[in-house]
Amino acid sequence: MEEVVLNYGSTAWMLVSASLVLLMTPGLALFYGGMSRGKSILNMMMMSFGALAVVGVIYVLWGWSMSYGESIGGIVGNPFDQFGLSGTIYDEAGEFALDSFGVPMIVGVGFQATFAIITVALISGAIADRVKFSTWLVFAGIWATLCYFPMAHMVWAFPAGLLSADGPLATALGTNPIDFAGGTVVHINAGMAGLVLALIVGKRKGFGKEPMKPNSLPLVMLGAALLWFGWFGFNGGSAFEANGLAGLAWVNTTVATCAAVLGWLLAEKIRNGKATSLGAASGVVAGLVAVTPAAGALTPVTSIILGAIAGAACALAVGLKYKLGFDDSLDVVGVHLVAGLIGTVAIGFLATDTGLFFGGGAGQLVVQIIIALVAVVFTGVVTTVIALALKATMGWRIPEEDEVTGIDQTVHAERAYEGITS
Amino acid sequence: MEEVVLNYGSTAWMLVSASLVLLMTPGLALFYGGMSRGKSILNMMMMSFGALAVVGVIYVLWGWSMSYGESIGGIVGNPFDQFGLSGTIYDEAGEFALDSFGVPMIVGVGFQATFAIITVALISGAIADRVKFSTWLVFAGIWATLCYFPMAHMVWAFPAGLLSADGPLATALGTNPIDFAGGTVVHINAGMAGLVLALIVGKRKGFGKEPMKPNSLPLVMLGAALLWFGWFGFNGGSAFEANGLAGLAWVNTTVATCAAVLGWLLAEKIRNGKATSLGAASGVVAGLVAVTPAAGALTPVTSIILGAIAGAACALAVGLKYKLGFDDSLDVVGVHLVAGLIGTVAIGFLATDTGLFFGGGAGQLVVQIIIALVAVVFTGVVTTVIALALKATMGWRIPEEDEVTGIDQTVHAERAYEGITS
Amino acid sequence: MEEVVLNYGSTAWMLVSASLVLLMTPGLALFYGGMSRGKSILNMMMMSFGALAVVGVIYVLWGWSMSYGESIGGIVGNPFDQFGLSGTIYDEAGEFALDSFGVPMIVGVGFQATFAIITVALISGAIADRVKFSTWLVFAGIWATLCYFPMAHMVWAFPAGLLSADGPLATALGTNPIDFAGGTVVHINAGMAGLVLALIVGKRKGFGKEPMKPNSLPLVMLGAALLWFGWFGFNGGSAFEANGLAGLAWVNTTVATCAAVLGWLLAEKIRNGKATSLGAASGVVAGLVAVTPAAGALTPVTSIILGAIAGAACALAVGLKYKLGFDDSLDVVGVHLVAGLIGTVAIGFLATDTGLFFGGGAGQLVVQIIIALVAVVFTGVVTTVIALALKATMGWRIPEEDEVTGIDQTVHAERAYEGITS
Amino acid sequence: MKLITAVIQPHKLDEVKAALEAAGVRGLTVSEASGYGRQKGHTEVYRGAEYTVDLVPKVRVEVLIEDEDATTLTGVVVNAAQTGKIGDGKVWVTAVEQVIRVRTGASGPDAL
Amino acid sequence: MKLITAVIQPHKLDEVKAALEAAGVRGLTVSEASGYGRQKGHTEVYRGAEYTVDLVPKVRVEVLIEDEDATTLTGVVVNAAQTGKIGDGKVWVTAVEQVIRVRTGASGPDAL
Amino acid sequence: MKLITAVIQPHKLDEVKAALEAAGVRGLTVSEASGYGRQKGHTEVYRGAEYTVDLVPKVRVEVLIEDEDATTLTGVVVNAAQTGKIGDGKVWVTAVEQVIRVRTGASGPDAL
Ligand SMILES: Nc1ncnc2c1ncn2[C@@H]1O[C@H](COP(=O)(O)OP(=O)(O)O)[C@@H](O)[C@H]1O
Ligand SMILES: Nc1ncnc2c1ncn2[C@@H]1O[C@H](COP(=O)(O)OP(=O)(O)O)[C@@H](O)[C@H]1O
Ligand SMILES: Nc1ncnc2c1ncn2[C@@H]1O[C@H](COP(=O)(O)OP(=O)(O)O)[C@@H](O)[C@H]1O
Repeated sequence: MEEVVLNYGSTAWMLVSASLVLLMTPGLALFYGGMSRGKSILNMMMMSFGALAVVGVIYVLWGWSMSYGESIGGIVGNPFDQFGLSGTIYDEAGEFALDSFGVPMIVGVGFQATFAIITVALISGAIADRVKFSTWLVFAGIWATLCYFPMAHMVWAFPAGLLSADGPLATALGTNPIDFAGGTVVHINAGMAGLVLALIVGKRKGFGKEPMKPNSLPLVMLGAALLWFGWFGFNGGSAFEANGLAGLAWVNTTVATCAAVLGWLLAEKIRNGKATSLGAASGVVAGLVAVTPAAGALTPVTSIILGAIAGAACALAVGLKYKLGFDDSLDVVGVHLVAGLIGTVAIGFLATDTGLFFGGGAGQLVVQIIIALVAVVFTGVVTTVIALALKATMGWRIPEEDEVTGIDQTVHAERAYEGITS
Repeated sequence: MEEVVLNYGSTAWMLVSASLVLLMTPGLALFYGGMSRGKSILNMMMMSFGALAVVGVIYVLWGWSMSYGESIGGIVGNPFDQFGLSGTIYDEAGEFALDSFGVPMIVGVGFQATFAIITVALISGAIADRVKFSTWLVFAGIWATLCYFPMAHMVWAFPAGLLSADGPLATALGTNPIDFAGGTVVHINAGMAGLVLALIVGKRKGFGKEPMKPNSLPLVMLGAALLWFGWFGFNGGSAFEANGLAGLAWVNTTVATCAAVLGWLLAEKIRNGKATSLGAASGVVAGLVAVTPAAGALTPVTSIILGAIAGAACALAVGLKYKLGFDDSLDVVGVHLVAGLIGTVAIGFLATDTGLFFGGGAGQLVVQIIIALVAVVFTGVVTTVIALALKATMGWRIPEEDEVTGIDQTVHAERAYEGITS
Repeated sequence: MEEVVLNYGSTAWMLVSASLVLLMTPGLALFYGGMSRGKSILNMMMMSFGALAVVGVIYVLWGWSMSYGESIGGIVGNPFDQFGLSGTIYDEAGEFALDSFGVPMIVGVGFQATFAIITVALISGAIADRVKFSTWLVFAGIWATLCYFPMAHMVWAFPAGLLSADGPLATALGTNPIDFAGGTVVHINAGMAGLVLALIVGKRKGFGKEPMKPNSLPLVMLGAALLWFGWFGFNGGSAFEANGLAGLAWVNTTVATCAAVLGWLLAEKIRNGKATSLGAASGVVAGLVAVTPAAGALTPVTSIILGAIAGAACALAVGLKYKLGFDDSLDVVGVHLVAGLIGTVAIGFLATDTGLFFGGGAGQLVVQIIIALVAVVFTGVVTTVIALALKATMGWRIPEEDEVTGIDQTVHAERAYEGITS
Repeated sequence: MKLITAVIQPHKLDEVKAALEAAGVRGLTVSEASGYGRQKGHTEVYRGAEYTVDLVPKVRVEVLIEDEDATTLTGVVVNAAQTGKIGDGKVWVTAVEQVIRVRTGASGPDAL
Repeated sequence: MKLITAVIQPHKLDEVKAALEAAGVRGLTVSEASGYGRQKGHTEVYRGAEYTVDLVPKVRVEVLIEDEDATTLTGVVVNAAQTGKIGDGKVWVTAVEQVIRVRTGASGPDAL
Repeated sequence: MKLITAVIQPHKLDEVKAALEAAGVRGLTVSEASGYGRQKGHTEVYRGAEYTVDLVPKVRVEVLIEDEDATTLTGVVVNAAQTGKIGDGKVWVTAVEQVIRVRTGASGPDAL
């Protein structure tokens, strides 16, 4: 076997990718902060920053080990196997251990940590303006541990993970599931958790009656821009090398997102007569989410198709919460769950070699539907248990009076902007 | 001939550069959004996001092929040659095709797409606050197709392109024109198009009478910062390798920009008594624009000289629109056209080996003036035709009442910030 | 001796790192701008942009040469040795000269320039809202020349520099001091200079009586996010290669920062009952500062410990200015000096091989304390001399009436935001 | 005609609006304000320093009404805005000599 | 003296200002407000949901004038602010007992 | 009771507040405004163009007081707000028919 040597170029790319994905979480803080009402901007941003702080710390303690450590039944890694990254960083010679691409393992740890962080932060949009900050921080730690790390293990710890390439499911069905950069682990996972929390935490006072418009659309667009920028690390970095595949993922990510913006704006224009900037920003995210699992498996042209569909579909989906009556405040379900499902399943049709439309038969489609369903069910159940346990113990909601006055003032003793009274 | 192998390091750098340049367009959205009036921030930002969406999609469909496909008379590439990137991504062996630097072609596609996008977006500043969003989107697609792709082909498709290195003009004159990263293709092109549109679209109600001050200077400065950051990919990436030339371009870009800020502030201080933050932000852009064609051809010291001149010159140039009476709302002409011309022509004097001041004779100067003029004339003519055609068909202006009320509300049904009424 | 060849991958990483660190200064402008009062946002941002412009230009003129040129007694480099980068960029063969890692020297120049810039900009937070812009610009140039370049030389020009690895001090004590990315040169240096200036410039009108709350906490958090993102270049780039050490620095930087956020929020929660977003943003910076000198010398687990301590300690330290009565307006002392000292000294306890807690004896601790003290004394003395000289000549303060009306209006003829009167 | 001006807690705006509407008022004008009064005694700790909070955010509501509704409607406003805590605000009534509806130019009680 | 208060559409501010200036008024004070009235019936669809829009942005203009100018100047304001659409706003007049110019301390009509 | 309304320079707010407090006033309401008057003549150059500055930022202070304090307190406000430069602002006094403290429902001078 050829010895792996340090690949400086791929290492550079993975260092950059990790940095880009880390930036996504503050980007999300801005995106969500801008979408929330003026009296809860800071709390919204703090939910992202809080998730970042909590998950960042636990990832190096037990998160990596639960994701990639010795497998327990293909479901989760042993948290004690590489607790605190013991045995992860250095090889037996005391040199930095390398992965099969010649990239130091410690770089991979950083890269993977950023995925766990953003996934948890994404959920917060479903429960804006109304939850105790302490409950949120505890939820972040528990949910990452019981829901994210197992999902990451199942999909990415190959070949041990249940849903991984060459894993048990793939072997049984004879087809590898495709989830290039985390459609199941990140978006279906976060979107489904958001749905569960929205239902269990309950609605904001005034939901469905007051408009609750974004307090700052420039902040929303800035957030969307930083998310897009960071997503190049997310999808491009998921090639694990600085190579043509990374380039393909980069281009597919860009064009799918462009098409999704056009799709969303067109749907809005047709339905309401006006194309909004909130629509453009949301279209950005919808496109990015949809292309996440597919970025390495499509061509630029099929990526455009996927993006356009996802953009238009999410534009319609975000209105559902009013009809169905759950307060998914900032559209985590309408964007992440819906586009995550669309992207994951669309691979079954559009994948360049194995998709139904490209002569690959139905095998890919079936396996894609299965992994999507497993993710929905697994997350649904685990999140329900965690959320109900927290409801019974710490409680989720701040007092209604504090919610009306504004969570920024009542929970964080601050207001986002100071005017004349400063 | 030595076989080219994948250069991981340069590929990493080009992936990063593409990401950085993509970020410039949202950066521009913030820069322009902050400079516009409070009632048209979102429309301004949407013009950038809209250009991004439209040009991103068409670039992979026919843009790349028209820029780098089989040349039609040195003027433009054949759109059908590599339509939808067919034949671009993979080589005959089915591997990712590499360019001569060992970087996958698909990475280059991504990098070049971002240049097309930002160029179109730049133009929008000349016609702020007053144009139909649909007309703008259509213009973006047509202008990219008829004006940008041909210019890119002429300058960068070497040696076939008319103005390219070793191309027809260079051969005729015996001197290669120098346009390192796009002084002609991007800045003269966009600046000239802005001038034409400002003239054809006409002035805003109140132009020259009301101050129309920037609604948010922090947003302007943030935008300028993101532009600067992105420009490292723009200029540094134009070395196409992670090498000393990229480093030189990086340093020249930085010091020219620093000097331009000082130049602009000094000019303001002398003329009006105060150095403004809008001046600093504009100085950033002026310096970046001027050094764009020259970043590989100057030393850090000559870059400082170029930057200082460009900064001071643009500080004076932005006042011209009031004297000449065209409403180049956000100074696309005063900054991009002026600094683009200064940078392109200054190379004739300052280029390290071939400049007039460094013993190279007048040859370089002559060729630089010619490419600048060709760009001005070509863009001027093509843009005029497109703009008049759109005026006659879709029309450019929104109703005056909607302009006064604010284009954000009337066209996008939104306001940038929600206050007490949210 | 093996000939060094161009390392594309490390060059890519260093180009990126330089870009990231450059972005930190505008990031700081936002962080400080958001923390300042509404009437002095722009001036605060201009102090960062001004420092960037001035120091950027002088760095290539004499800064590099004074930092890394021929040593004058281990204290400072000869400014004329490589004035204007003469002899720096190319080797004798006219090729781009490479450093020992195979990265072009010119890339290193860019990287190092960004450190000088951010260090000077950091100081401005101590004297917000009240100083003449011209005095600040002059101070920036003089302080970089007389204080920063010598410190950089002493610590980083090895082995000639007094405090450098294998330098005079290290040889005398038999232990190399550890300052991975600039705890002494950047943070103790800037923090101490901030303290001196705050004392010499004096308090703002109303200090200690009016709340002087941040005008925009979203801007503060955005600034903190960009600082964090940029810091990956700062610490990760200080490995000078795209390797495992860079990866370790990356992970340590992230987890220390996460822990510092938790530490700060916990300290606040216990003391005041509420966890604030200003606390989270400040915790980000405190963690980043503390881990800066230590990022290559700790494990992720010891980094968490360091971060948590630094976060909590700075949360308490920022209140001191009210007790001691100096107007360090935006907490440069409380965060950069305090966390810089904590990080530098903590290495003596926590360094993986040489720390007191890990069997290394007291040698490392002693040497760390010495370099911290040298930095404090050197900067303290030099800054005092410069500040007093400027006080006697140009003067520091704007008229009190202008300070009360707002420095943005009176010095820059602008207001950050335009409302109804625009 | 009269003008009722009410300076109230911001989070009470919705209730005051609803109560006035229920009482038959067909229009009003709202603006942001800040105020101090007895509420000011209260101190806050922020970033390690203690401050006396001076001005706290309020909302000002203005309603033009007919003379005979003054007592009823001030009562409606006071009831809806009351929380019983310090800082609830003030309501005051002034005489208005003339009111004109811009759209039609109509004046007097018809313009309300 | 009298005080004219006008709550008008924001985009009409410039015209009202110009008209008053033309009519000899040498000063006025402007502030932001929002209001509802008949205009409120109107609903908006935003992001797939339908809302009754409550408060719409307005501008409040205040002008201190001499008693005898009241009728003329309210007419000037109404004319300049009128678009004929619902939501054009209200203008009202109140009596002022005393006016003082801060700079000089001068009071009465001289202070206007 | 009376209402003193003062439109003053923003940077004078603290002094006016302090002066009123010293004179025994226990509450007031503040809001943002912008105004023009004689100050407007002044022109500004910005980015190479010259403009007549129209509206400059002001602060509006409203204080409800007892009838007999009107003269004293307007004097207090004028003194504290005066810089002697154009643009110092206006102070005016109107009659108030009724004042109610929302918290208690108390009305009349007790509500101040
Ligand atoms: N004399 C006054 N003039 C004008 N406004 C006042 C006056 N006193 C109080 N206010 C307004 O009423 C608000 C509440 O008053 P405050 O004294 O704090 O509470 P309360 O009326 O419940 O005792 C203040 O914030 C201020 O806006
Ligand atoms: N009774 C009222 N008291 C105070 N302000 C009012 C009243 N009625 C209307 N307004 C103000 O006038 C504006 C326009 O009123 P509206 O009824 O919408 O239109 P119109 O007067 O043209 O019928 C409202 O937005 C509000 O600011
Ligand atoms: N007739 C008026 N009605 C209402 N407000 C006025 C009037 N005249 C002046 N003001 C207000 O007073 C402020 C100062 O007035 P100005 O004429 O500029 O200065 P001065 O009163 O010192 O001569 C103006 O900005 C405006 O807000």
